[in-house]
Amino acid sequence: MTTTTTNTPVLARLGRLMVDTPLIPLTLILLALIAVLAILNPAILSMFWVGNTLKIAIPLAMLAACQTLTMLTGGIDLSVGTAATIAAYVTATATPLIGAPSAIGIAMACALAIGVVNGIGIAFARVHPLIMTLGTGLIATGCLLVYQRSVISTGTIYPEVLVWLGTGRTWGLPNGLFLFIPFAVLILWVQRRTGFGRLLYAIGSNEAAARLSGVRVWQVHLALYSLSGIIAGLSGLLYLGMVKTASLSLALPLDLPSVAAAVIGGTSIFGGRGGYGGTILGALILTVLATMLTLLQMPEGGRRILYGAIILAVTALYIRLTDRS
Amino acid sequence: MTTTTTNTPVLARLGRLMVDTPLIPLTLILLALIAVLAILNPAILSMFWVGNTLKIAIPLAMLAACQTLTMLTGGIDLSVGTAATIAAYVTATATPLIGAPSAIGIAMACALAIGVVNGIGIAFARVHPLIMTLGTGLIATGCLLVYQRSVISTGTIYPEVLVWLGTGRTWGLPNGLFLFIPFAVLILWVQRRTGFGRLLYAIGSNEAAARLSGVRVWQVHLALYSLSGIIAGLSGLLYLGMVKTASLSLALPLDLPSVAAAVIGGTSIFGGRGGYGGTILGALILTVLATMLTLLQMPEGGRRILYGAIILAVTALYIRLTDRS
Amino acid sequence: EGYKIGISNTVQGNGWREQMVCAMKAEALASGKVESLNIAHRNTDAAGQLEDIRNLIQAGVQAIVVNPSNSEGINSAIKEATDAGIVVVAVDQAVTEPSAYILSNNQEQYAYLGAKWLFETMGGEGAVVYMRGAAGAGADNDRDVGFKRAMAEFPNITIAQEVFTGWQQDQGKQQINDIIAAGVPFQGVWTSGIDNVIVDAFVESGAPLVPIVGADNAGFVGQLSSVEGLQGAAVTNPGSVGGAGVALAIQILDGQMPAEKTVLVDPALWENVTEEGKANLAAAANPNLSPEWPVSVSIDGWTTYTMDQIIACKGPGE
Amino acid sequence: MTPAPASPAAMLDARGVAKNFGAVVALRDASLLVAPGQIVALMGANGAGKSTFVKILTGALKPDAGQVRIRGQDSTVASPAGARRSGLVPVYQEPSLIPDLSVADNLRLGDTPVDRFRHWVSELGLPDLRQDAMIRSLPLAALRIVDLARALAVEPDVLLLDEMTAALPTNLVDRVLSVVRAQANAGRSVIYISHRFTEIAAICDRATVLRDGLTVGDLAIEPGIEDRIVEMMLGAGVAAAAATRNASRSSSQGTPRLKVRGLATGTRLTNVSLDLRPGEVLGVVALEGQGQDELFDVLAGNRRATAGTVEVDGKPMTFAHPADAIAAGLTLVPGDRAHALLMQRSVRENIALPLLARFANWGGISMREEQTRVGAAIERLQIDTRAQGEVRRLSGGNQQKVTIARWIAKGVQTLLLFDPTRGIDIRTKRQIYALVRDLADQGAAVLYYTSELAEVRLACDRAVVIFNGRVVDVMDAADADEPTLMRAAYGLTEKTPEAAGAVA
Ligand SMILES: Nc1ncnc2c1ncn2[C@@H]1O[C@H](COP(=O)(O)OP(=O)(O)OP(=O)(O)O)[C@@H](O)[C@H]1O
Ligand SMILES: Nc1ncnc2c1ncn2[C@@H]1O[C@H](COP(=O)(O)OP(=O)(O)OP(=O)(O)O)[C@@H](O)[C@H]1O
Ligand SMILES: [Mg+2]
Ligand SMILES: [Mg+2]
Repeated sequence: MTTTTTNTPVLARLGRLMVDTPLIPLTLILLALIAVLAILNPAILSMFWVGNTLKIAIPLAMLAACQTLTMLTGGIDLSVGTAATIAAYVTATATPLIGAPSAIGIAMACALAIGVVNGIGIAFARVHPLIMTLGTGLIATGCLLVYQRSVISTGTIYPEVLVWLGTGRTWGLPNGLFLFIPFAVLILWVQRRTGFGRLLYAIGSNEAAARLSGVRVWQVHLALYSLSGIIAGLSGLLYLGMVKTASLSLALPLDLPSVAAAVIGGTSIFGGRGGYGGTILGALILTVLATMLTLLQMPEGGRRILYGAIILAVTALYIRLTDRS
Repeated sequence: MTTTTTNTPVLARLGRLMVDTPLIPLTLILLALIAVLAILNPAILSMFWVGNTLKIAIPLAMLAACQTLTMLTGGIDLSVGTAATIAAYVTATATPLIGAPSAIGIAMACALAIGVVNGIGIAFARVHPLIMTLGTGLIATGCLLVYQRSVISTGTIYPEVLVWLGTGRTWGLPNGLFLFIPFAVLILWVQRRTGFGRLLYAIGSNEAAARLSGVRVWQVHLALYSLSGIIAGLSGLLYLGMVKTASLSLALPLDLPSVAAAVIGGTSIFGGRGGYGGTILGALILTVLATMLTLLQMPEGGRRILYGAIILAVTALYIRLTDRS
Repeated sequence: EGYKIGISNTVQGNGWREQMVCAMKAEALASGKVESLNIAHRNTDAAGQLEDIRNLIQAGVQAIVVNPSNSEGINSAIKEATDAGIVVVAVDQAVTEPSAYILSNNQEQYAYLGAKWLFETMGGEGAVVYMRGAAGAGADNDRDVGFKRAMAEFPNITIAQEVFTGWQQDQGKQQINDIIAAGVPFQGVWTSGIDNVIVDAFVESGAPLVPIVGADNAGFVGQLSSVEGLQGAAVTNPGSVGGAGVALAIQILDGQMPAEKTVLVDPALWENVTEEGKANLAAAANPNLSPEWPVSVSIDGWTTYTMDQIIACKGPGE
Repeated sequence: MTPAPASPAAMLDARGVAKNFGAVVALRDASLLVAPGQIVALMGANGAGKSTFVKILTGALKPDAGQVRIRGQDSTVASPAGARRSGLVPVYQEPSLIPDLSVADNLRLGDTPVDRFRHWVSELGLPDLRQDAMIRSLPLAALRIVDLARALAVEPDVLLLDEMTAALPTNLVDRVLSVVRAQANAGRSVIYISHRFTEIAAICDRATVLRDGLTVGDLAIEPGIEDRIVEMMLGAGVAAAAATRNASRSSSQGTPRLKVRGLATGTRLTNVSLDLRPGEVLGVVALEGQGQDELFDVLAGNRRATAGTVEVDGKPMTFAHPADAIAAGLTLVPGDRAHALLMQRSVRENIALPLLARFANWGGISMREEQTRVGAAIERLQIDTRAQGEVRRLSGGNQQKVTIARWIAKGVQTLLLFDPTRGIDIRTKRQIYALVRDLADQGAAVLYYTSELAEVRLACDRAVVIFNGRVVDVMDAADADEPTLMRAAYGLTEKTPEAAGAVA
């Protein structure tokens, strides 16, 4: 009888480590990027820079929470950018008319409505989430244009609390963390320690089996996409406070990066695998990467090439390391 | 023994008809839209209008072929708009320097290169097609920007054959059909009557099973995405002849409609189901829909709302009719 | 020892904006007073532009010429810059921050001038196809005001169809094709700069030509003198305001303050009906330019570079 | 048929249940009566409608017609959750666990009492199952046990077991049978579906027989009843075709088609050597998880060996991909048909798949030739093609036949069959034995793993027994009665590795 050699190759062992604790390699990638930055420009690593990076990463990480949760079920939510933009735009333009609290209330109701419509289409009409959320995104943009025509002359006000959250600092760190840390803890708890979180994994992993175990899949979808709408609305408010601009395309450029953050963070687009911890690191990695490309003084063409190439490389590396079972 | 009542509900019977011959309901939807158009403006139903609609639908239908084929395997190709744009831009700007044949050759090589890179990433690095094609799209756009800086003052020429294909008419019908009809016949034949086509369905329904039957899945992915790149390049050339503008975002707005055309045409985004016949009808439906919205004198907001709503309604209806049981 | 100037632009890959950036580079080079240009030229939104401007401040530039993505969104960064003693000139579109200088094309006048010519050419009555730009964009709103002002002066003019081209050539072409095919009666077309494809659509479909007003893009200007039977007018909307912005910034750095904080460049109209108009067109036509570039590559009294310099698109030190 | 007498004592009483799937009539008029403390066997050929019946009873499908009474009360069970509230708990034929969750999370999902679950798991023979194990990492047999233990932990009034034992090795089957019997003795009712008469005879009280969606009989289980049940299941006349035992004539001369030496991979397969000759059917017997899965995977090119050699017709081979194995003539029918089938494609496409796999065959398909080949394979395996548009609509047994038909159409040299009669009815089983024999007579070599020990004598010439990743015994099929195989499978009669390896 031959003895099986137990000295497995290093790559495979590393792979196993990553499957068990996927946050480690992501942290390593993040640190490596920061190291590259520090070499490029040693002066950069200040408290100010850290605070600034966190500030920019927060809205992205929040929108990426929507992607993480929906991707766990095998879905995706490409309407988050629109929902965030609408929440921001409505808040800024309605505040002069009806005051900040009501304006924020209405804005969040709009974001929730988008989520509910997504949920209904996905849960009952069984439209694929990609199509459904693109469709509602289109419809919602249309509504925003109609709305914009009707409020064109009232001017904009940015509620102070949002400005404080978006631009203020406390001990050098952005106030946005006062919103984000409880938010992240909540999402991690929901995902790991609640029945709802478990159902997300269950549906993404085997919807038929979940159904046979008595799960009412439509309830989960409805709740999930509504939650996603609310999170998107919240991110929009924070972003408004940060940018202090009510534009019709405010958060739209964050749609694809939010998907990228979740994917880099190790959430599978096929459903059933991943988690929000990795996503947060993914958002930080993307933000640091963007800073790096700016510092490199790359022309736009080069920036895009590098950005795309690095995202693909990180994704491929991660797959290579974790998927060789 | 109880007799089972055999009078099945109408909806279910209609559903069965649609599963068997999915082209019938799509044709009905198309005819219904045309009927609405004719009511809105009876003058419209001219030969000129038919030719015009076909002309506009052709590039969309060609790009949607890329989506159909990749979606059959459970993939998607979101780099087609970029590949088409690059092919068009390179042709227009390189023709003054090296003549049309070489320029077209280089342009098609660029489009093919994008497809090959997609294929490699998906086949070997096992990156999800959504991420991979978005990534190469980003990189390719970057390359285009770099290229554009180097040719800024050379001017543009549109090769005559492309202009003839894109804008000419023969017996009232657009010359683009001389390219498109053989193309569509070829794609339908590939999809239904070739081993390659069967393998697309096989991989989309159960990749592991295809592998166990001896299919080298990477070969199929590589060939598929390369083919997709070539088709996208070809569509770009045709589109260039049609629009006669070399812009950096020429065909990008067609990315999402090409997906929508395939989905409306009944191809499943999960893989394994659908076909190009439906996609062609889907492209026609979208084109007629756009005309209708133009004629309705909708303001932009209303247009988007209606466009999104109709796409969702058609998709949901189709799912409802075909997927019950 | 020259000046160090920063540039911030948020739209890329559009002929008009390319010309703007090339004009900035050419003017900096031609002035001989600029040591280096620091260019942030990418597709982004207000948030990204805020970041770009802060990076420029950190890089230590003495002046920033910016095409603002939005009239309010970047005010905070502009304030930071002017507080730090940096001269800020906004070109093309206005900003509401009072410490910035503004040098822009007069968009309201742009629309008014073209519409007025069109309505007069139509004999003061008939229906017009109104092809706007991108819904919600600042310049589009300003142009709409001008267009409506002209409409008010011609009570017998109606709008046959109002569409948004999104400033996309293909979309505009599809829309005009639909309108022609649908048989909607109209006697004129006003477009917000998507022009040569509109003429193409008429020619390709064999539909009778009507008067068309567009911008001074090279392609359209060429068509105005070459297409048989076409009556039309090009309204200038020079991308070279970028060059003018740089010139203004240099003047200010040299210590010559302008009288007003806001300088509007008024458009000119070149039609192909009168001899004078034809001469203007012939003078402006330039086959070397990309059809998407405006032919008005310079602005009298502001820019000092030559045609070759702007086409070469090289800044100081390149 | 005679309606069952209305019995107030009935636990479950279903009558006139009908269900159509489009044009396919799955159930025409099915009835079932179960008293408390009874185990009722639900019998029927492949496609008779058993699984459909179970799904209707437990609310996973809605019937088109029919009436179900539970404890004498009219009841409409609208969902699996509702069925559970009424005391009906199923174990479906497909494992209904979530692959990406751990065992513990799966239990929480269904509100299963954990303590009782633990009790049942160890009672059923898996005492060291880890609660934090991911479902996707467990073998099929363990999943079935988890499924059953989960159902038992709810303490149901009626337990419905749909081919629960088909994928289980013999030792676990025995545990399951005794647990089920004990449940009935404690006053609970059980509906038991299996294609194995030994199991039916061992524990069931009555049998209800379905044929083509119709309940055709309801009889008490007593010695000698087997033939009557078979006759009812299949219709008169068919049952007579008894299996003909094949003469064992393994030839020990000539180059073996397949020569395996010292094969090892992973932790389970440590050292297997065997020879397989043309014209031979070599049985493989092993308890769950002794390395047989890995052995078949390596031979099919689905997994790489870490040690050992494989020779095909005397030439050493290494397979990096299933395509390599297929090129060398080795074709696998996997144990889990979900790994083999394109569920949403037609029977024809499924069968033709291997014909198109190679790059050289990517071009145009000759539809006529394909039709001939596929038709012949369907004919040979007597696949019920009523629902051939999509394989997922076939009954389990017919799906299994498709996985075999594929290789018949392609032409076989060496067939690796992993439990090919899993879930297949008695008639088809006999057809498959005959088919395997036919193939061998035509010069094919067959490696035949089976979890049903009695099959060795019915289908094989010789058998190797694998225990702990190595061959521990080799015997002639004639000597391979169940007790002998069982002892060998437990490693009790292990020969020295050399001896076993040499004779294999
Ligand atoms: N979803 C479905 N769509 C169409 N036909 C179906 C569907 N499910 C089952 N059938 C058909 O219903 C009939 C009965 O199937 P069922 O699975 O109940 O049989 P069974 O008795 O369990 O067979 P087996 O022993 O093979 O599992 C078969 O002919 C099958 O093809
Ligand atoms: N995908 C699978 N591959 C292999 N075995 C399976 C699979 N799914 C279920 N089984 C096992 O095979 C047995 C038979 O399943 P099948 O679907 O055939 O049941 P059935 O329809 O009641 O029976 P029959 O197929 O005889 O009509 C089940 O008890 C189950 O343990
Ligand atoms: Mg069954
Ligand atoms: Mg079955």
